[in-house]
Amino acid sequence: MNQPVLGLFKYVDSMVEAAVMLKDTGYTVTVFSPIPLGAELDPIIVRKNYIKYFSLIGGIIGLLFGIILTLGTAAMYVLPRGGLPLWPATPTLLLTYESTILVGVIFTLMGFFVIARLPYYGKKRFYTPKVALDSFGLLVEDIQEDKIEEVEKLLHDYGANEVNRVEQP
Amino acid sequence: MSGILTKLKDKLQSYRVPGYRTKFEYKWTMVVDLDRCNGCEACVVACYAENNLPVVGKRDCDISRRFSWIRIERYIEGEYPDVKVKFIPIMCQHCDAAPCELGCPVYATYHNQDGLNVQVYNRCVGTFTCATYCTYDVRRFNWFTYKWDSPLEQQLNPDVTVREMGVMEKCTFCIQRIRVAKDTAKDEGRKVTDGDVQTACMQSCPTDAITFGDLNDPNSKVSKLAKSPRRYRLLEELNTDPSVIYLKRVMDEKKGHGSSHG
Amino acid sequence: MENISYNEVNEDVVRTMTHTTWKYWVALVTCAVMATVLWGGAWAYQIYVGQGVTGLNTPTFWGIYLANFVFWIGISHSGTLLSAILFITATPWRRSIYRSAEAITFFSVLTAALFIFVHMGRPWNFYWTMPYPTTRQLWVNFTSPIMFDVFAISTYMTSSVIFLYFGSIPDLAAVRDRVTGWRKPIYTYLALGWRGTEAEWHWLSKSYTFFAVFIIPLAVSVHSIVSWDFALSMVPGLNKTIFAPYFVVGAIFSGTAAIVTLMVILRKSLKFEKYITMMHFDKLCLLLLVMSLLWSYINVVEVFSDWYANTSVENETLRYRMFMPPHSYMYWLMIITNSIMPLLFIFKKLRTSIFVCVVVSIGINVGMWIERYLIVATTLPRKYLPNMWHGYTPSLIEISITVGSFFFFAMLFLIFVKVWPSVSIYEVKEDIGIPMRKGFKRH
Amino acid sequence: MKNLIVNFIILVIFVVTLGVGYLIADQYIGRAPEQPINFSHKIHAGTNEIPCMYCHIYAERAKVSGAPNVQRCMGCHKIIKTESPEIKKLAGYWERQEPIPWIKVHNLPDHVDFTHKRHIKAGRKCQECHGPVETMDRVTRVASLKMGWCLKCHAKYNVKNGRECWTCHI
Repeated sequence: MNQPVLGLFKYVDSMVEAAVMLKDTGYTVTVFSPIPLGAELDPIIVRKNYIKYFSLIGGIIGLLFGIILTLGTAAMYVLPRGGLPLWPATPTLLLTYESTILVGVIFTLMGFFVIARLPYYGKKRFYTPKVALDSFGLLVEDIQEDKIEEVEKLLHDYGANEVNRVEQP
Repeated sequence: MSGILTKLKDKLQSYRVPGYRTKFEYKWTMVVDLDRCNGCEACVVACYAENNLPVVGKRDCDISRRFSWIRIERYIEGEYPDVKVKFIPIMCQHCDAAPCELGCPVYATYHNQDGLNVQVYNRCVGTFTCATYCTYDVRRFNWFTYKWDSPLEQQLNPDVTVREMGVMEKCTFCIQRIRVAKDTAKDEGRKVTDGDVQTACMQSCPTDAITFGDLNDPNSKVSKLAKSPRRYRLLEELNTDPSVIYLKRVMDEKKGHGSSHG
Repeated sequence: MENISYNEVNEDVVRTMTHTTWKYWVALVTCAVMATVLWGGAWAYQIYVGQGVTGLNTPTFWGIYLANFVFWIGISHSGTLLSAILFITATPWRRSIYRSAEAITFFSVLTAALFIFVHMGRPWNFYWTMPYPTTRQLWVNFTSPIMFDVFAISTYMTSSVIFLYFGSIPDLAAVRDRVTGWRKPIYTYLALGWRGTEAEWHWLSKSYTFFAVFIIPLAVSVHSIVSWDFALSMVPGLNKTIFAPYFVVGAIFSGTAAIVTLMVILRKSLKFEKYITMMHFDKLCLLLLVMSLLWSYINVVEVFSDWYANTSVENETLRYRMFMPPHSYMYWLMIITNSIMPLLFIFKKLRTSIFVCVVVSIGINVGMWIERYLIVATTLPRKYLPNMWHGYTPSLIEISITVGSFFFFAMLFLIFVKVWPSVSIYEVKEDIGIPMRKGFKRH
Repeated sequence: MKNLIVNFIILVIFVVTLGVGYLIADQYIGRAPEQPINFSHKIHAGTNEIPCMYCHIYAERAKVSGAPNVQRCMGCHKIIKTESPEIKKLAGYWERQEPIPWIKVHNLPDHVDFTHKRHIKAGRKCQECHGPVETMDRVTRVASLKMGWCLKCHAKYNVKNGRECWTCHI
């Protein structure tokens, strides 16, 4: 069984240095932060943006939905009005535009939920309220029993204010 | 490929209203001869009786909530001795390119297969869009639940729906009479002929100013009247393509009196 | 903002949610009671008796309700502007005010959507306007501008709720950690199990960008569609191509003014002086000045093209609006509040004076309401056939519902500041900067 | 994960309920009020094979089918089965010169302009809408009489102007 270790840092750059060091050694590191960190985390991990595929698929589905809804139902209910053709272009475009955005937004939201694995109310995962305040947390996992103290020392050396052995999730 | 495209184009074209309106069996049209109209408002009364229109009372009349589907507009020109008074009865014009039909979100108003502009009372949700878009101000709204004092409820026409509160309504060209005429014609296995349908306003007009009939029938009275050089349609420049044709009043310009000479 | 610590932000925001003075309760109860009586009571009476209780009449079928509808939709554009446009252009000063602006968006769209039902003759049949399969085999008319409205507003409402909620997830997690008692399970549920890992932040910011990109064209289309309710008719004075940009500009104008007013109240009542600084008012007032000039330009263009066309019907509409009391008084008041008063903001001293900000921004909102009112109340009484001309005066019921809508909106906003972090915790922290060993690094 | 499954199941149940509701909303059956006289169509139209239009005389020439007047009932029942308690009730109405207060089973809203005549002339059987009346002791409604139900039939027989609103609503 592995014993995860958490280091709480006050400064981002010291945390990043520690994370790079630990990652190179072969541990799994997870960063917790109270604010979104963009370019600062580039040395640790670079992620691709998968959300855009969800948005694209949602947009296309919305487009098709709008076209089918307006044109299809207009063909089913042939009731002429106002001298317009059965399939007038402008309203179709307008409603398709709206449905594209609506389904696009909903798919983006679903994409976020799927990728970020939220909402999560299940079995307790590691979390400390301090990372929502002012501390940047570095959770180190996959440590062998005999290496724990070494990791703790390393975290201290890189300027962690607090180093805890956290409960096994 | 181009063959398919032409076919598709033809198919779409056939759904365009002007194209497929020509396939209508009937094209109900009303001709109003303004030279004959003397503004007696008998048509208005007849309409009230035929179509179950409520009498709204003084207060609502004051704030322009009269219920008459047909109204006589009076236009007075000139100073006292040289006064010209003109009347024009205005009812729903049953426009072929009606602006009101575009506005309704629920198809409560649309164009039917006889070329009539239709109002379906029980589908109406009362968004007022049709009335706002109407350029002739002919639509009427049921502001309240109107009641007929006893024994007046006995004279309600059973063929016409009594409208609920919150519903828009307008002149229907006496659709119930058209229906009866079509019903009889169908039983006898013929088309509706000229003179089968009389609208309430036409029936009651003492000077025969109003004529109603089928414009598709070249021998009908309206077809002949519609060729008159005095013919015009109300606000024709708006391209609403109305089904009501007015025959202009000819006045003696030199004398300036309201007398008419046909 | 460097002198604020991260902890302080959490404490300040959570304090506004947990510490309630009696003044708040007085305000909330007043708003709730007034909204119920003025809006709910009057509306119930109207539904029971009929639309006849309004001042509407045969040529003027649309009145103050439509004006209110357009006004509230206009207010809603504030949130979109501040959150979305300023987000994708990475403008730092949006951070402490955008959350409340998004709330304004949602609540005003809600109010506006209710006004559609208020103005309907048979509101209990409202679901007939929804395209869904029914056993009656009936359908909706997609050429109707009202149908565009149904689509646009439902899309806008959904998107703005998602936008508001989505941006608040990390803050709800922060609140969840601080609160106790009955609040704890609620916020635990709302926070969706947010932990603040790097992956979560990454996907959050990426998705947020997409929402921002989606919602900007949506907001523009929503108000264009609202303008087409009028502009697609043949009524002289309404059938104009300029209407869509006119409405969009007016919407952003009135929305920003509403933000200024509400920010002053929020700042005073919740003691947010640290976060909502004079700098914010300075920038917002500059924005107001720009929008005012734009609005004045389009207003002049509208009048100018009518005047130049010189048709009898257009001339009559202009004459009725600009020179015939009582509408002429309202028209010129609107010109003063919307075109002339915002010119005060040319001076930096006046831009940073709370008093001037409040007076001018309230003036702008009054002016913008008048604009919407005049659009319906001066065109429909003067349609083509002069025999049917008839003026329009709102009845007491209509005025009561109008006033009630403002209390309703205030009530929603008051509830909002207590249940939701009204200043974005994590973005204010971003504004403070990322803590590095050599001090804060700011974007 | 468990939560997700539970939520998903709830969603599926919701959607299925809506779908089933939509499908069965048309299938409303049942309205069978108790009539003032326990009249049996089974005896009259079934066993004795009296044609429908013998009593409902207006069906082929008017909008309404017409409940037969008391005289028409008495035309037979002066002689037939006069001792039965139900017929005695009928005789009571006849003596008092009162119409029988039948309760309408197939009741349409006022805004529907339905005409029996056109349907009979088009060759429709009474049973197509009213069900097998000749087997019913007490008349029961077998159709929903909703607009979708009407339109289904209009589509089936390809009625001219069958989907026009003003065909039925004026």
